[in-house]
Amino acid sequence: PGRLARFQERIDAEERIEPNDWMPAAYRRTLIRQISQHAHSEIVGMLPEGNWITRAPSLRRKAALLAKVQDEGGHGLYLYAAAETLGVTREELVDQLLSGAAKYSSIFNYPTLTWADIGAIGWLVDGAAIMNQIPLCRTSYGPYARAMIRICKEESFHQRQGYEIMLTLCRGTPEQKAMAQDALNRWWWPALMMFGPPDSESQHTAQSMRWKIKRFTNDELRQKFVDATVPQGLYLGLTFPDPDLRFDPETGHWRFGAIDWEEFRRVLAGHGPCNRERLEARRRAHAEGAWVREAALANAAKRRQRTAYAAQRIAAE
Amino acid sequence: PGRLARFQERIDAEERIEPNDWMPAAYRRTLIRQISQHAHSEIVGMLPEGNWITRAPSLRRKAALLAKVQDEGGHGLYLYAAAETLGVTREELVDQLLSGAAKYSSIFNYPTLTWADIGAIGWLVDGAAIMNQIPLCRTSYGPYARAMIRICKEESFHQRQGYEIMLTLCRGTPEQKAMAQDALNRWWWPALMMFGPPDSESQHTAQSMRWKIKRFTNDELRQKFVDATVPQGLYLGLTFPDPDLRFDPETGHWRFGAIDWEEFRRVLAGHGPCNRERLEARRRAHAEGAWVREAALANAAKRRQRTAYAAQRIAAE
Amino acid sequence: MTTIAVAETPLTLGLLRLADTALVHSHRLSEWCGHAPMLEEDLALANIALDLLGQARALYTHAAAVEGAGRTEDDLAYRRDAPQFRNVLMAELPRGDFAFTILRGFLLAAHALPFWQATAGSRDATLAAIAAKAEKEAAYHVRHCGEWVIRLGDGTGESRRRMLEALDTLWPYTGELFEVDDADRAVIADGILPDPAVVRAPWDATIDRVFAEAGLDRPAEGWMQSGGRWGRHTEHLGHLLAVMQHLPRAYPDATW
Amino acid sequence: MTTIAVAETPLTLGLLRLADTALVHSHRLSEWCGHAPMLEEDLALANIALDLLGQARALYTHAAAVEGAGRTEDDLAYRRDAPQFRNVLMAELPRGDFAFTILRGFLLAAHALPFWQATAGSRDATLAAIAAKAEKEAAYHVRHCGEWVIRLGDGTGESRRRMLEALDTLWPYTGELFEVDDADRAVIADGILPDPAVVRAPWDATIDRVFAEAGLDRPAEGWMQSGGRWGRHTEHLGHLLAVMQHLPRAYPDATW
Repeated sequence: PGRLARFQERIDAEERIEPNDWMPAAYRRTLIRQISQHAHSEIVGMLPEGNWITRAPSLRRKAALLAKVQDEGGHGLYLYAAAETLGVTREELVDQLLSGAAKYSSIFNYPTLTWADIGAIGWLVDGAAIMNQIPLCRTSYGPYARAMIRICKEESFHQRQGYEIMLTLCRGTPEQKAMAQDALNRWWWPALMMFGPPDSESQHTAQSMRWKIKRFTNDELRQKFVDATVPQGLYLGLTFPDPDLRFDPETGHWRFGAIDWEEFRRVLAGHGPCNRERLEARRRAHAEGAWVREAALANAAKRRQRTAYAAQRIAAE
Repeated sequence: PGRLARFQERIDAEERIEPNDWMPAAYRRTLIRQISQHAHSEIVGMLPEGNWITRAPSLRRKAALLAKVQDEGGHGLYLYAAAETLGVTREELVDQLLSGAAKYSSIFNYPTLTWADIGAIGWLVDGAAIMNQIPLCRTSYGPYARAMIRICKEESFHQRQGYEIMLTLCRGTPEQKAMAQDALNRWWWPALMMFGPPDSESQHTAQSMRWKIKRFTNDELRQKFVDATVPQGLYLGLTFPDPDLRFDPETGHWRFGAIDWEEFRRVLAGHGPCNRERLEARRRAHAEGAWVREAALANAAKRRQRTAYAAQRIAAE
Repeated sequence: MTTIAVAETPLTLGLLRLADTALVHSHRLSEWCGHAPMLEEDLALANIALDLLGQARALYTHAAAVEGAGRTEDDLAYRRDAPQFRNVLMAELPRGDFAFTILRGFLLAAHALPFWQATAGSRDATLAAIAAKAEKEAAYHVRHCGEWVIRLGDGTGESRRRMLEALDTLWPYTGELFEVDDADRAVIADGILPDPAVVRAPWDATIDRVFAEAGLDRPAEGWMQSGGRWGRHTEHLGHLLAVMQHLPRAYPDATW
Repeated sequence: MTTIAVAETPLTLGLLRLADTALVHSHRLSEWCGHAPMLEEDLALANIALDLLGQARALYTHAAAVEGAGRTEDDLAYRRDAPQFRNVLMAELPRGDFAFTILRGFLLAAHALPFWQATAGSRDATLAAIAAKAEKEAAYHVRHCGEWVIRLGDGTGESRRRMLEALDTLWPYTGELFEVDDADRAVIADGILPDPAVVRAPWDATIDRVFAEAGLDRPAEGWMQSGGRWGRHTEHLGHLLAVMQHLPRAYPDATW
């Protein structure tokens, strides 16, 4: 109880909690869940964009996309490392993903159907991710906050790249513009859902806010995202797939229509267009890579043995 | 000895030898080798053409190509059946193919690189096959001769289709014409090699001629093919890749340059562009299909058992 | 211009949905050619692929005639991009193993048979003629694939495991076969295409009969995938079309 | 016109051979993205693919400048058909398993490293600059792939079996790396590209060193596959290009 109060005092004083510091079990659990979920999202998120690497329409775009997907893998690595400081292993976390026990961001259960989707993902999905992540750069757990600083820098680069793809399409041929509009139509609502359920229904928000794991509620972040994104879309000359979208001059906010939470829950429950395929792709990669990981371990053991043997011989001589 | 003489008399009298008739072991062996080699060629021959089914440039061509490759599978079936009348099983023959013990026509160790290759294969490869096969319609072994009659009819249809593809290309855009020329350049010499080594080096010719398994020598058939094909190529406006090719007005034959028998032997020995891949494709299909064949056998056994049980019950009642 | 935009009316859309499904399914079947578990199946799968390809050609030709813009079957097959394709999603899923291929063939044929039977009475005479031929073909597809569903379902442990896995993957794609949108309602009202409701009972009967013999439980009717018929596909169709359309795209001025 | 014909001189041909090899190899590596045996390899293979893609872009841009017909890197990558590609065959073979990918990466890098070292002294200043950068990248590729050749060759029974199988498949494709034709001789004589003979000894040393540690026997120098450098490819390249080039082919008037 004294420890708990002191812990909360440190949090309130904006001190960073570090791996060897005492922390409440629930704080640890919440962080492991959140960080690993974030890591899994980066890994699964490689798949929809990876789908267009071999078909990118120019070498410049191909290089940018390949580098972007590689960055996502890198983010996954930092985040697994941050989670490991809390006393879980990467193997455990990966097993949770593959068994379906751990979640990843539902947005990646939607397919990438045209090249414009690569633009839309960068613009909207990375844009939404950044809104979520910028406050996390000041989150109370040190390793998580430091990982997020690095990640945010790269994500905002990706977001600009995505927007630039959209801009090019919108200034291109009528077919390209139609592709961009179709991508916005498909990705807009799922992007809004990325901020999670409305505050009135969010399970974890209050405690996470107290612990300064979160610093804004889902609805606050969602509104920030809409306010930032709608003017960008209008500049592109695109129409948002929301007849209720309008600017409220009194508050300075863009008001948007009702989100279809039924769809959100359905996709979360496994019934999105790609849930099955995403998990299968990860499982297949893991299963087909088993012999490689075993070989690496076997070789490392042999090398250690040889070194030990050589050391013995030297000692004996 | 008496049997042998009577056998030869029947052959000389142009009688058909049937499965239950007495025949010399060497005759049987030669036929099994030749028929199964022919069957294997049909099966392996499905692969280079199959490579273009998903990329055929019009629906009409796609349908014709798919039907053609299917016909080749059908020819394989007739021929395996003809070989089985000689006392081997299809399983044994397939095992010989997959182990590399049995040969197939070396022409299928060359790759199909452009759509024009589908035309060239029909025109040249099927054209050469027909030259070889028309005399086989009168071969001394009945089941083989009857299979060949059916096969020849379909092959000559394929040959006309192939020539028609070439004609369309040669009357098309400059790129199409160039494709056709390139295909002729690559397929001409391998097609000439399809008739086998020159008579001076052919191991099996003399005995096979006596048994009327063969009715023309390799060189005779090759010359027939050249004489028939060169005018067709000239009509297309194509150039044969042979600077020595010229018409001999005295004999009425087209004289052609020296064949690179070194290449022939090399490809036969396994060093063609696709030997490895062709066999691997067949092995993979066979291995991946094992569970299907087992399931079919298991299901058939269950059905037999049920029928027997039902019959018992009826008998018992 | 190598990519065209078809002016879709309820009728051309209805025809494209049928044609695209037949073409894309035919493509997947043709990928087996030379690689089947036994020679007899190389022939049988090619046969089914050829039947479907023939249906697709007749349907495209009819759609082009109805559109009246001077297009050909090849324009419709080779010059539309993935979002313009109208096939049901099931047809475009990757080839899979033999169990997957056979079960997909069975599910689509079990729908196609009563569908074409009903369409044989269409007020569109061309379509009625196409249906009369397609009906006979579908009957063979149901027979051939149905027999294999039984063999694999009631074969070995492994064949059963694979069949169950295929069923688990494919079942959510069956809902699309019975969807009705405004365009469908228009051609149904005109007596051109049948109401899917008519197809439901014979479909149920075929599925139940074959599954019973195969020892397979029919999955519960849960959530269903959707989208192909209005152009929202899986990630697989784009790759399929890239390969299929390469030559006409690379040489747009050529005839073949 | 969506398909172009490049006027090949010894220099543009030499550049295209290098650029096409880098691009096609990069493509095969990028097919792993998201599917590697461990996350670290997702990153490493993407790294190598990115290096090669960068090399290809610089080489295409230089080739286009040398040709002087106003073409871009993208014209050269996206608007030539398979018979116009000049890459070595090894680069285009299908992705294969991890052993195959790693060994191919090692064999190509073991050649590229001394090749680029020698090319850094080219009389063509642009090419010399490309080589200076590529040399550093190739050194990393040799290290990374070489380490894995050792791990897999001297790992488990299965990893060794797979490595031996990959070696058996790939070795006949190494001969092409050292071929010299008239076009090569012309640019070698001009001091633009190095004589492959110069590359042979360091290549041998790298192969021998890594194979010794991996416990692999170097295959006998037998018959070698050939053809890619003059446009006679395997059946695989056409499929690769159909996918890679689909968008620019489908929308030839668009910029992206």
